Amino acid sequence: MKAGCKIAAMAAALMILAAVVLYSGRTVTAAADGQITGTIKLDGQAPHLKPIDMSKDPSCAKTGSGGPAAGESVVVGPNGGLANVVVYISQGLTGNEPIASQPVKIEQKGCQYVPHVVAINVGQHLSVLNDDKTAHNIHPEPKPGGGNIPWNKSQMEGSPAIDVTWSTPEVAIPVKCNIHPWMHAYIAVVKGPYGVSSNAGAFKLDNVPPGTYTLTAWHETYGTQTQTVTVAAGKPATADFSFKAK
Amino acid sequence: MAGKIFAVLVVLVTLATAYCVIAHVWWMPIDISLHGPKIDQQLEETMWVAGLLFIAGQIVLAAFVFLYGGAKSRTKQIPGGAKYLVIFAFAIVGLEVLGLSVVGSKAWGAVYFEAPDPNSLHIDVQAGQFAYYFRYPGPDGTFGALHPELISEANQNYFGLDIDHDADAKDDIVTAEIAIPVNKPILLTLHSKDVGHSFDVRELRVQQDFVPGLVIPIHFTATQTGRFEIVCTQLCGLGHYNMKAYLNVLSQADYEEWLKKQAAMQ
Amino acid sequence: MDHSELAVAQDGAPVEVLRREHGVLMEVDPYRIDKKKLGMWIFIISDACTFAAFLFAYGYMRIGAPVWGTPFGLSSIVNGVVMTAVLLSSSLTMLAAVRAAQTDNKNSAKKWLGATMLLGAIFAALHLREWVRLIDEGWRLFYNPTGGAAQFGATFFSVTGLHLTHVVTGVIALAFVTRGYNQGRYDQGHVETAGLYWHFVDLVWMFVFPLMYLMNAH
Amino acid sequence: MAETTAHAAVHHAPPQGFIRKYIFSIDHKVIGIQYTTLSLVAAFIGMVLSWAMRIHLAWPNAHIPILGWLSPNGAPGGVMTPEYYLSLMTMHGTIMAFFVLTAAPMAGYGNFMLPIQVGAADMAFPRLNMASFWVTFIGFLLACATFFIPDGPPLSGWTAYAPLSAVGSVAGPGQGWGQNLWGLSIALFCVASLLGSLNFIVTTLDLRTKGMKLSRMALSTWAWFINAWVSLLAFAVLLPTCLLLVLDRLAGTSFFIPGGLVFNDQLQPHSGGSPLLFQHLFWFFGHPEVYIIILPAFGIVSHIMPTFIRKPLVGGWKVITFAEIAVGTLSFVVWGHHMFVSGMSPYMAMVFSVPTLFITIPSVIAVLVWVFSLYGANIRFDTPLLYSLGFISLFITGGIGGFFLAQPSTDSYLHATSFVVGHFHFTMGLSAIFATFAGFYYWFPKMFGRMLNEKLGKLHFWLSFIGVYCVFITMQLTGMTGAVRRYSALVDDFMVPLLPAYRFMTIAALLLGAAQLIFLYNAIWSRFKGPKAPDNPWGATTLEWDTTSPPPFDNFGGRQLIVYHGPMQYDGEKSEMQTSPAPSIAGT
Repeated sequence: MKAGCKIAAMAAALMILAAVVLYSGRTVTAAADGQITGTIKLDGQAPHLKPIDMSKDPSCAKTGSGGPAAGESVVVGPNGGLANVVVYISQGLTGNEPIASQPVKIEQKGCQYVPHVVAINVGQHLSVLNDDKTAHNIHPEPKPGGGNIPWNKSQMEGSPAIDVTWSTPEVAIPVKCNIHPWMHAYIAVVKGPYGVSSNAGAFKLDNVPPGTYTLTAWHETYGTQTQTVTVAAGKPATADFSFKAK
Repeated sequence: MAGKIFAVLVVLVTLATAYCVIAHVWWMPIDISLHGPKIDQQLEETMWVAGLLFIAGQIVLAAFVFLYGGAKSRTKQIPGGAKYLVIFAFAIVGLEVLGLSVVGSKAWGAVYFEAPDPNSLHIDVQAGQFAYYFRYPGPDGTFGALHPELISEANQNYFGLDIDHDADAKDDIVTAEIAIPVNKPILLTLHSKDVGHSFDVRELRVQQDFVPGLVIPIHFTATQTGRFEIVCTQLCGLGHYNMKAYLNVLSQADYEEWLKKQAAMQ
Repeated sequence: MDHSELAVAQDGAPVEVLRREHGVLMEVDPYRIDKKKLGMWIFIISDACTFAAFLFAYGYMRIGAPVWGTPFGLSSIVNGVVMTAVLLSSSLTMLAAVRAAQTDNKNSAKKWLGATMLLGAIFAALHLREWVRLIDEGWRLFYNPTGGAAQFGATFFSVTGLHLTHVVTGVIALAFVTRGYNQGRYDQGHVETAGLYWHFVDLVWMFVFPLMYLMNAH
Repeated sequence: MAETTAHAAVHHAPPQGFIRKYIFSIDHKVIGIQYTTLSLVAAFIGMVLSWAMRIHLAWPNAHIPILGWLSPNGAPGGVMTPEYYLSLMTMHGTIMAFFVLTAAPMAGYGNFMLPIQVGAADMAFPRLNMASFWVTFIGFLLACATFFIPDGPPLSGWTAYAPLSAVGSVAGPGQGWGQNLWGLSIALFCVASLLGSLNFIVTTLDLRTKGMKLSRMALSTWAWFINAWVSLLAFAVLLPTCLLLVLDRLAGTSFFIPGGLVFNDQLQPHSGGSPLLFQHLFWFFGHPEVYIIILPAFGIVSHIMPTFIRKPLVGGWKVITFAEIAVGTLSFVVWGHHMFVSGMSPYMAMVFSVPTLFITIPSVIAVLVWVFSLYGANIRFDTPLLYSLGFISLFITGGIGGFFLAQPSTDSYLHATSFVVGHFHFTMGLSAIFATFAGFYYWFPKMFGRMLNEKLGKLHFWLSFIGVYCVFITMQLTGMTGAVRRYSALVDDFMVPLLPAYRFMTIAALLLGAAQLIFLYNAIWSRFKGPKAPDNPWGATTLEWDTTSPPPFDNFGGRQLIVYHGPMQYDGEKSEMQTSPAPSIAGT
């Protein structure tokens, strides 16, 4: 009887060990995959954006940087780099891509969403935090009938983070706060690797297995662009996009 | 015993209430509008009339309960019976309410029956879940047309102005707070983009609902400078309690300065 | 199911009217009417308020609308007039049924009740034909195919729908009353009460027809 | 006699079996107890909701784990969200106004007592009576069900102003199926009230025993009778209002939704509707509704007082009854005073203001009758009377606020402030509750055959009376600052200084609520363990005290009742039953 227990315990331990090795092996191979990098530029003059007047809620006005905050629908970096562009693989995926395990965070800070645009995998956790001394309501509005469910929830000062996942790819779900009507964010729900361009316009997609892909870049004002990119094993590929100012 | 306790309690409540009213523990804020004193006066008069009735009612109730608690074999009715009570109700209360109606209609009429001054400064106000936005006509003095389908809060087009095609709209100044010059007649047109809201400035003694589908004009003149809160008093959804804006009553010079600054930010 | 009876006291000069309910003597009102009938009157008062609220909403919408839909041509008005005539005659047949029941002429009462039900059914059929025509033309509760106010469909279908529900309910109720009357479970009082309801439905139509049809003829 | 009892048995045999006897019973007494119990349950739910609201108002960011456990959605981590506060507020108002204040004093006591007070064996239409209870019950279940659907209860207030309540979930949380269920629940409540009113009217007119002339009816019967007429007309208008609202929500009509509305940057497909139409229809019901709530209270207090002051009311049955009729009639022409600042024509405001002010005259007459009846009385301070006196005091206090709200000029300042909330809690809320308590303490021995504990009853009264004034006088007076109602937290600069007053109200409200546990304990304990009640413990004169406690199935055991005089045959220790042929002792 005792011996039986021991054997069972050892077998279980072995199986766990095997699972761990297999799992970590997978990560190791994934790390050996390729990478796609690039920059996104705005071709032409960025539009004039009206600054945001937050005087409606004094607690927002206080946390701001003194002057009115800048509008966020087009953010252009020093060298014409276009920020807040989501880059993802729209074709060529095998469908077995792992889901990123780290939760994506959106913070509500100074009555703005930080970051303004996030990308996220289907099934990856999204965590929404409120750092402000006021209440916000988070109101994502996915396309009706698209599979993602709209919701609208307030988050009081000091409330725990809201944790959600999305079930269907959708680029991009607009998010707004009705209490502070200027607050907007976008959640791009995609499968496989993704990246969001920085203020300089730079983006990076990690863990891309070798192959040929259609890469799509999406911007809230300028829409989408695609291009084909081939990734060889262990070699970073590059893809640059340029959006034309309206 | 129970009767005596009850009487004492009623008297205590009455005195406490009267104290709170007389000492203005909670009272109206300062009055900064031209029409406001009429409303305040009406409120004071009503307070006297109603307050006296309140005190008289409670004290008489307490007194009777105090006095007639003992066991008696016979009871008696009030001399004259119900006749005097009914006469009292009709005569005193009737006169009172008649008086209040007449005087009150004057106060009401002074605010709502008068046409706005033709030289009023016209400002357009839009309420939506859960913020107010204000619009000044700009140098051309004309408001641009509203296109609800163009409303985009993400792009800060709160009113749905067609700036690219509408010359009237191009110079409209849209602001998140309202500033008005002191002692100048103001005409506001209130419209809502979604549900019912309200425009309530306590110091102005102005409260008016926004009714979706209607454009409601209100007019007033502010007589003191300062910064006052505009609050929403019509339940409009989850952010109702947090829906507000500020009214800045400025001197003419300050107002022009302010407007220039706002125009620069468009 | 409760039973009331009138009895005359035999004890002398001032003849006293007595009434029994559950076997005990009841106070008699100078205006007293049978409780079924009284109940129906009260229901009618309340139901009239409900119709009034619907018609008030209709008037409010109509006055407020810049362009109001007027979909009824001659054929619809003729149809409406026929419906009105059918409903009015059904009131007459109902009257005859009540009269027959009061004189205990059971067979005649049954015939007249049957005629009333038939006319009610014809009314409902004509009404539905009108509805089908409007729906074919594209009118909906929320849509006006002619481009005017969408409230025409909303008010027309809801007001006439409410009335139609009353007519259909009435026909079904009459069927029950006729059966019960035939089996002897119900008496002439039931027939009379059903008649009250039927006349009320007819009366409502006298408001609905001019307001909903005649005013919306082009 | 033998023949009459046999007759009675044929038509109204006592039912056999538990279900026919206690659940689907057509006995008006069982139905009355069912209504009373439903209201009691509803009242406790409504009170718990108000506790949660008050706690949130006083400590909006407090973590209260039990709240998070009760509603993980509405209070994630124990911090209540503003939308959940508004949902609780809406359901507090709905449950209290409809299922407690409208149901208990009218449908609860009225069903039990009205047939007995007129000397009938049952209501005119017992099956209809059963139907009206069960329809109310389903309505109540629908209202409660809103707490268990994902979207949560509606948040547009008990007034459900369109278009917030009509456009659907684009307008925010609480506007999905919760609002639909709300509309259906209230529509069912309307149907039940209409059936109930019809039954009350016919019973009063047609089933009075011999000698029970209208002038000899108990004053509570009079009030229920008048009130039945008011509800008959008012609920007949709320029913279509709810139906149109549900049509707007589900069928895409635009009765109450104008064109050009934009939610979340999306233009809505509606056009041409009018939010003011909703307000007119709602308040045409809504203002009579507050009298529907208070008229039975008038009746109960007028019925109870003579028993304990041992003398008739001043002016007999006539003055108080005509005052009630005047109140009921005028209530239909004053609804516009809810809409002074709603964009209605300012001339219409004047039209509605005058009758609103004049409705105070019959109300003042009623108050004068009660107060001046105490003159020269021989007051016995039993709990029912204490509650009646409390009712008078609260009604005076609340009624005074009406002077301010009836005038458009002063209302334009006080509208939507906590002054209004205090005012209506005094008048239609607590006054009616106090009268309901008075009725409960008065009729409990008759309904259940057991006496309530008098000491606990008095303790309950003292705590409730003090508690009510602490909460609602503070509420009403803070309204003078313009403190806005229906706010889930104090964020406006001028409202932040009111926080101590709000906290005081919260603590007082919690204590007031705790005092109700005394009542609950008293009621439950006495129901089973209280001393047996005599037939007529208070020395009263009306017919319900002329039978056993509780009354037999046919109310009087087949006895022929003949009524010889009105209900107020009191003079000091002396009193005469209505059925006693002895000469009248007090003239009425």
